[in-house]
Amino acid sequence: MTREEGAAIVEAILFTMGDSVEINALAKAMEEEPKNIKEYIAYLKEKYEKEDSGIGIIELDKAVQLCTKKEMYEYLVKIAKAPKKAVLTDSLMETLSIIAYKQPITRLEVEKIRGVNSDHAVNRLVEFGLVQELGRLDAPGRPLLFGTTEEFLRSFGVRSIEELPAIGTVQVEEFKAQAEAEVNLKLDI
Amino acid sequence: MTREEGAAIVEAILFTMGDSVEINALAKAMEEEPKNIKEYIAYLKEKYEKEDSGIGIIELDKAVQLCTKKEMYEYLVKIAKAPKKAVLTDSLMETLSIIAYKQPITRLEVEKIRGVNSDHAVNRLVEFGLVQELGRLDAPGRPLLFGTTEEFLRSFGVRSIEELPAIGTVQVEEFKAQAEAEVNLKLDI
Amino acid sequence: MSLEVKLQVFEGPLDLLMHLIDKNQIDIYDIPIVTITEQYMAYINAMQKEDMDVTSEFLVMAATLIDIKCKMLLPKEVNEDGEEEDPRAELVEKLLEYKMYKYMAYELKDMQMDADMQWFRAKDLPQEVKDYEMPIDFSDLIGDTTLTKLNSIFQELLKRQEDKVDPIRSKFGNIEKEEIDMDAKTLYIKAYIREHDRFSFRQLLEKQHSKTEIIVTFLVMLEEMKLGEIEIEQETTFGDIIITSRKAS
Repeated sequence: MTREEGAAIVEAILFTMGDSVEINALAKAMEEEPKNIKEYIAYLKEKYEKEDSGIGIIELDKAVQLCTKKEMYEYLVKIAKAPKKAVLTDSLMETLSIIAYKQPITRLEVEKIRGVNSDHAVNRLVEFGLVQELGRLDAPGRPLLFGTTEEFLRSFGVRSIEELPAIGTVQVEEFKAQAEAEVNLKLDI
Repeated sequence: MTREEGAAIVEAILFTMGDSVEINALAKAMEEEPKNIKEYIAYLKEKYEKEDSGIGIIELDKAVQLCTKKEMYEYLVKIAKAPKKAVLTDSLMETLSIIAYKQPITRLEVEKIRGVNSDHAVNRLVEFGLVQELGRLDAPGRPLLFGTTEEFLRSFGVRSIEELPAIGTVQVEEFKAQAEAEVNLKLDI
Repeated sequence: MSLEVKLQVFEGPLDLLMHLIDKNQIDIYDIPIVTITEQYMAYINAMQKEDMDVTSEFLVMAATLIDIKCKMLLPKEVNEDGEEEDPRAELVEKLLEYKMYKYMAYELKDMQMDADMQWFRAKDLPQEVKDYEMPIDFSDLIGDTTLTKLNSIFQELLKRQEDKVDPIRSKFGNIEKEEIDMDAKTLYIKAYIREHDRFSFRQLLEKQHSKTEIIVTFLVMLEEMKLGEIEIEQETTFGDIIITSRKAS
């Protein structure tokens, strides 16, 4: 099939399904190689970038999904009800950031970092579909391991967890400099 | 706004709403004259007629709606009705074993044994046709009771759940003795 | 330093510590442990007074702080490389790690707000597609799962549950919190002293039902002695204590 035909089929499937569809599933349904599918997706992406398109395509791990362009938000809120979003309290956000960066992680490890029992927070995040069980750790008690879901990627606008803002020593050094600056400030007064 | 911009906004709105949207409602949200809106719709129609589009637009009396092109249905069937990635994950296996041995059982009881919310796992098993609702428990909230299906028996090659490998009290007593021995060992030191 | 009248709620002990460090504008690598411990304890006391939920985690941190405070007074321990170990090092590391994730949580929140502007679409299958039924391939689904495997998974689950039950403590029966009204107990003992001019301490203790009651009785005795209401005599070490009411003599 031509690129145009392939792109049309991918568009139709994504439009109908609403949810994300795996590239492999597209390949199977269309009886094509995954690399061709990726080409069709690239074609669509280009088409959607034009000014006359109100929709876009997001890539998640190994799946793709259609969405509206961010610029359309102001018009959408006027006519449609905003989709219900999980309201994340500070303690949920804290827990989520630890799970996102340290996955796969057990409840106990989360608790160690936060210094406070986090079972409730983890359970809530699982309920919200942002966190999921990944299996069990091969250790005494076989504790459950948790990680983020595709819904997490979608909600935070990244394609994979590798795309999360880097966390590391740089940040820590910054804190150090900040703290030192504060101390000097205090001494100056 | 230009025809292209207008068309993009109409597209985004129709995409999100799913249902048909009245032209007057579009006009209000976009703060434009209905006749302009009709022009944007005409633009979209032309765009969707091209070979590289999998979606189309239906015009009703005073409303419009997006839809999938008819010629795409064969692909939709393949993807929407394809058996879900048929894999029994660890968490599904755990849940299935609990339901098999403790049926009829409520979601809450499964959760108690596994120590984690298992709604998703139960739902998947129902989707797979291995588990079914058996009725409701005569208790506050009238929770659903689950059990295995005939398909479960067939798939595992048994005629009834009585034929499942026994899980005797002996076993449980053994665990208990084991646990006690461990504790005593600790105390002896 | 006085605490705010309205007590802030903190996620946990680390959150509270970070707040104190920020408020005092302290270098996290050089925490004045005495000051911070005092402020931390003051906060916990205030929490208790306000009847807020002081979880055990807060108390554990209090103990840790006091432990570090003590270690700071002792000569520094030297590690293998001959370097002096800072008793605060472990706490600092924990605080930095916590602060880092807290910071990332804010970053994530921003990202979430941005991503919220993209909207999706609900699944909408055309009726013709909806009506079509595709069979599930069960042999594919079950794969190499056998009944024996299912059985062993269940056994393992049961064992895990069994492990959760502490074989010793589960036999203790219920532990109930005793409700002792301190004031009532004090009044009772004072009345006892008034009624009995001279009595045995041991006898009085025998009337008490629990450890807490005995402790309260003992405390009331000390208080009465301090006020000069009673006099005590003890003939031998560990012998019975004879209490005489001052009013009687």
